[in-house]
Amino acid sequence: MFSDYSLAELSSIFMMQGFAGLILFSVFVLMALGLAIIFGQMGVINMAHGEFMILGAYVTYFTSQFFLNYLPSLFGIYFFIAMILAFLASGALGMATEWLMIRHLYKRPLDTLLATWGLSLILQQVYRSVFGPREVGVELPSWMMGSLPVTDVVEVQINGLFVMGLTIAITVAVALLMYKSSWGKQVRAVVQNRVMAGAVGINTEKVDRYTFGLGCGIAGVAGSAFTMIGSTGPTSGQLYIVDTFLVVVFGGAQSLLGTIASAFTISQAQSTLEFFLSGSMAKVLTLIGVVVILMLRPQGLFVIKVRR
Amino acid sequence: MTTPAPTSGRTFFLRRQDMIGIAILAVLLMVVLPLTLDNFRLQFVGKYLTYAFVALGLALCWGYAGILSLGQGVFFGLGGYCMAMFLKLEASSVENTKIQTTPGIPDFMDWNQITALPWFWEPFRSFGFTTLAVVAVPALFALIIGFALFKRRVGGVYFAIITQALAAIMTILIIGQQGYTGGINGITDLRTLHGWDIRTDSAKTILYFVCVGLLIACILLAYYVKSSKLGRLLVAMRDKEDRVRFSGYDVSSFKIFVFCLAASLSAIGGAMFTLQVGFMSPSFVGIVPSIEMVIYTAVGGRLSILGAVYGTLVVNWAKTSFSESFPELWLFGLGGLFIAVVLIFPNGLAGLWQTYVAPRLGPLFGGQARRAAPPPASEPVAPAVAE
Amino acid sequence: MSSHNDGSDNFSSTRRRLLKGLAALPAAPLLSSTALFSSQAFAQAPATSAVNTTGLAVTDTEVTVGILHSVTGTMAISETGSVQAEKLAIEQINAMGGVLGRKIKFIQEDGASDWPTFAEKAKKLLVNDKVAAVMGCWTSASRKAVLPVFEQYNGMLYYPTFYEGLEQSKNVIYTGQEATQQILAGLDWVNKTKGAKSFYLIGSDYIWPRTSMKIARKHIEAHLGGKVAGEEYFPLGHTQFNSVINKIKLTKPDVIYCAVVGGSNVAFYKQLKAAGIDLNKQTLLTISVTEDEIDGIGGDNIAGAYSCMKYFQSLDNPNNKDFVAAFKKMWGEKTVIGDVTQAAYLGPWLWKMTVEKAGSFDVDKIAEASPGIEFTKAPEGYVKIHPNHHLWSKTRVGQAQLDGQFKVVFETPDLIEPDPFPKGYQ
Amino acid sequence: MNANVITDSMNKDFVLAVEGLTVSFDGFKAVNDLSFYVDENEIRVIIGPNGAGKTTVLDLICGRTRATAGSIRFKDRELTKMKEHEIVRAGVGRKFQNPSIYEDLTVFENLEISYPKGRTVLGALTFRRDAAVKERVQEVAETIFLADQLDQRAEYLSHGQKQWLEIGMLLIQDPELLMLDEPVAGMSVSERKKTAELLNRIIKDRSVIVIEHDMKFVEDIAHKVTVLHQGKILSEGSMAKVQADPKVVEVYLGH
Repeated sequence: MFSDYSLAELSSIFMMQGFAGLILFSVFVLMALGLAIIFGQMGVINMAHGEFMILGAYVTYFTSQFFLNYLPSLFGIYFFIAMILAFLASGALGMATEWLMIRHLYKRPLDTLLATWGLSLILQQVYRSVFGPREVGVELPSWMMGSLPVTDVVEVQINGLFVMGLTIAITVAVALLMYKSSWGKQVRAVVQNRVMAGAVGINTEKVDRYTFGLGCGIAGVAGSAFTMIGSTGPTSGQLYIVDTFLVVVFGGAQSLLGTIASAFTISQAQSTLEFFLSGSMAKVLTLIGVVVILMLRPQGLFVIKVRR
Repeated sequence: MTTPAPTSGRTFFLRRQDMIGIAILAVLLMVVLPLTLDNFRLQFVGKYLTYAFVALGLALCWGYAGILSLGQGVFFGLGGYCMAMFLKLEASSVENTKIQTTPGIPDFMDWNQITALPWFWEPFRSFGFTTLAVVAVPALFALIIGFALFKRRVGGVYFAIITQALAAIMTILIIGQQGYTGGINGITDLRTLHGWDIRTDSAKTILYFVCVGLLIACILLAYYVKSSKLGRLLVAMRDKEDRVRFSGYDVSSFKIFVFCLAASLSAIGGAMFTLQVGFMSPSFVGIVPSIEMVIYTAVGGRLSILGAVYGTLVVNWAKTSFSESFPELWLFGLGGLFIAVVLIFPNGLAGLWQTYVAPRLGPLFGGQARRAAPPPASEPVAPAVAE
Repeated sequence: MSSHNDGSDNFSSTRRRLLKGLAALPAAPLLSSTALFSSQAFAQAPATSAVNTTGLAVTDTEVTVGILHSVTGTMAISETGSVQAEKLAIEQINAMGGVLGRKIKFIQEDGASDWPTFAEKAKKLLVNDKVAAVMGCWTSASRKAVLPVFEQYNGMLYYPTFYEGLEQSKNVIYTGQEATQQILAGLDWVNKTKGAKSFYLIGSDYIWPRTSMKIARKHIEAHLGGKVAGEEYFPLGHTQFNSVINKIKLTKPDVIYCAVVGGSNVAFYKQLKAAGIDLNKQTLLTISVTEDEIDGIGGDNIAGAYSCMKYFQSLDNPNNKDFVAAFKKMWGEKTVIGDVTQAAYLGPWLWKMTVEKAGSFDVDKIAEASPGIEFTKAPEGYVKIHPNHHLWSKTRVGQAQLDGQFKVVFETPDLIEPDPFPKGYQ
Repeated sequence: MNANVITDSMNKDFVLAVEGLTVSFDGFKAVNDLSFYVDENEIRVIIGPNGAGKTTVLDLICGRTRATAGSIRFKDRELTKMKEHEIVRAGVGRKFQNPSIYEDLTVFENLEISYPKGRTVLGALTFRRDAAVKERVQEVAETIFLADQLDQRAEYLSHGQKQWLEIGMLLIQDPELLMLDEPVAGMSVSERKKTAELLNRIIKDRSVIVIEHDMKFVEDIAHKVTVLHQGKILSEGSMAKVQADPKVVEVYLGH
């Protein structure tokens, strides 16, 4: 298929595809970070992850409506406020969920899967009853739309750049939190030895609650960011769940670096395949590839070999 | 799991209370329901019972062996599609399809410019082959997956997520390859089985009894497996996999077996579904129906074989009647059920029965032993991936 | 249309009278003209035994129909409008005195976006409730699932969605357009006015987009002398379109021809805009975006794109003005009305007129009487039922505006004949 | 490995010959070039401070962990390449540090599951609880002092009884090499005595490797003691010899 294009065009293709892949990569990382914390650090399978994301998206929608109606002059910056609100809303719901439901189930990981699936059904119906069954369109400030021309053909999307920047910022923040702060040490201590962590005076219940809240809060931010590129409706969250889990599992559940590497691998594979094949087949091949690699290397890409 | 004293009375492989339980279920399904329900409602029950096959398989696979598959819909679908292919070919006789560009092939193929029957459809002209394929194709598929995953010691959460991905892959494939599969519409408009019109009320009643018969047979099979040494090994593996391995057992082969068995049971259900409902579509294959099927088993009590059947009936009956009266509330109900069955009554109906009803019924029903289930706190927390 | 609403009040008062005793009926002349009409209808109501020989749910005062759409699940987004339109039509018909002197009562069932549930509920409506007709279904898959049920139990389905064709049944009236009606005129228009020769086809991966694209491709290649620059399908719910957008940028087609549905739609247009593709410069013609979809996509993301439908909310004719006003009065100012919603609105009306023509609720007689039924008050203008149970209708091209409405830029001069099994396009 | 060809003839007398065994986890050598030999009917006790690699050695022998280098020969069969269940079937039984029994099953069923028949899928499906099985279970139950508890659910046993039950589950398979990881942990003094007695009784037909911390118990049972330190052998020989070894004293007391 390359014979139809000139060399210049080919280099443009690769640049644009590379950029498309990077956007997809950022999207995957954003989706997976929250889950990687919850699943990787706590062992909880949160099937309602997508619904936490959509909560963030709805919060963004309402913030935009509020600014449109009451503070139109500040509309240009509403998105930042919306993201903070989305984080708080999803995080708060996450902590409530942990308190009411998850904390009773730490010894039964498969049961968390069923319970959170139930939660996701309930949340979907809540969204439908409260916000209506139709998708809502989130209006963006004009500076976030459009693209910057690089060459005649190559252009980079501003919202793509924004998502990438956000992804980097959140990833760095999470990494610092998990690996540098004392709170992060507590989380990792609880993960490694709950009893011992409790014995040395760490309030494990509190750590659990805040960890879960943090994961859900990040999901909320991700949902907020996705209003730029995707749809916001009661069932939109379900679109993400399989991809998200595969990214986390493929990366090796407990490693943040693994999650990022796996998001990178899967996104590049998918966006490259999409260019050469039709969208459906690209998706199928990517999924099959991930499953086959997981069969060969069930522990995921990055996992520290430990002695038992 | 119900741990009979080694000397307790059992005939062949069934304990007395099991036999009574099966007999009650058989009477309920074969006599009570057909006499009390009109044709219309009875056909609903027939449809629900096809899901009970899946739930039965999950009780063995998940309840006993601790392998949670979120892809049982794939097997239900494979079985259903095998049967649907046979029926579709019979419905696509040359004279029925003479308006098509290529008469004699299924209508959706004609719409997709396929001019000859694909090779893998060809054997489904034979009913014998179809019957075999209904069980064998899903079992083979499960064998491949099971072999690849269990030999690599993938289990627990990881297995659940991978099977979920498989369900997603399968759905996209079926929808995308519509020339060969009927796409999102599925294979519809199935009419006759060897000239016997399966759409009539009398045919549906007969199919209902066939379905019940098969279900009872599968229940007996499940009881046999459960009461055999293999059944005890499954429980042993679930709780102490390493101990079983270091007692000289090839653990993976047992997991593969039970996974294949569950897949075949699901497939039988799928085939009966196609026969009774008259079509098969990818909407049974995906993630959502697959997880919903898990809830049937969970509601029945994940360790109870008969509970799986009752759980299926109760959830589906609730779904139908609930959504007739309060369509908006059904998802709340279903979601709440998922949470309740995990948090409040983890042993499901069987657990409730055992705690509240059985003790009052006295020894005839096996007192505390019947459909007993240990608290699920002992569910494996072992690392999913063993190195 | 406002007179209908007045009539509604009068009607209910009439009904209260009726309940008090039929003796009150002669007093009707005191009421408004609409009410007069309705009371006359009551007075003339033929005996139930004569109009209902097959045991349908018809009494001396009431006739029951079914509404069968998804209220829950992923399809609820799309089907809500249809439910609203059908309820509006039923209310208006009742206000005018009902059908053969009988008030329409409806039983609503939820298909829950799940095809077997549709089949189950269809059976319930036909077998248990014995409804005289069903307004319902949206996706092809749900229609395919219920079709055998309707044929087996001899029910009547009014199906509102534009769809892929390749079907015709005695038991279904298709009030939306079949694929050739919708597609060919739009392609001709874009070819003529924009000089379009190369087309990039993008669709969701299921039967309707694939069949539509097949027809479009044949028409482009055989009749327009154009070429297809690319053809792509994405799984339902797909949200990442950057790769295909890159391909579009490289192949620079004259027209992006688009049949992406559901949540994917939103992602597609947002990403198209973000990628700097200005739809006022790059022609995009879609067959899957109505006013309903724009609600979710956002007017500013899709402004400039062309959509090919038989109905737009902005159609300028008296029928439509009345319809839009009545719809908004019943369902709120903010609601929008898309092509399918209007087609769904036609269902109860066509059924009413057919019943009156046949003088019977019997399904066989309705199926027979349907061809030739004309509806002059249709919001889209004028429709007529073809012997193949589809509708003669015009096709229009609208350009999406910032406010989420379409500006109609083209309308076929004549009604287009429905052709569900088009020769040369299969 | 290459050394095996030469040492083959020498190995004949040993039940187990471990040579040059090494395993590393991300560069950390938990077991480093370890070699030792176990005779027929010998009770070998492995001692050493925490983290010396004792449990890892057992893991390596029974196949739970794969060796990075070296060989493990059991009656002239190379174990490093065999699957876990094959190693068990070859005659190596292993008890875990924490009693690993099936708590939901009865003592009888625990022993029955371990009975070396019906080990394939088909075999397990058709396995019958015949007289031979019952007799053998009874016999083993008596050996492990649990004959009265056969119908008891295993979870209700005392900690010491659970340890015995697990030993019994190995005995029913009649292994030629029995490996016990801390068999008397959590036992009362009298139970320890009984366990020592038990071990001395069952040694007739087999060899036993024991990991233990309790020196009194080690003295009671050990024919030979191997002291591990940082994945290497620090000292080996009779209890008396080992106890006198200054290196051992330094490791145990110097830390």
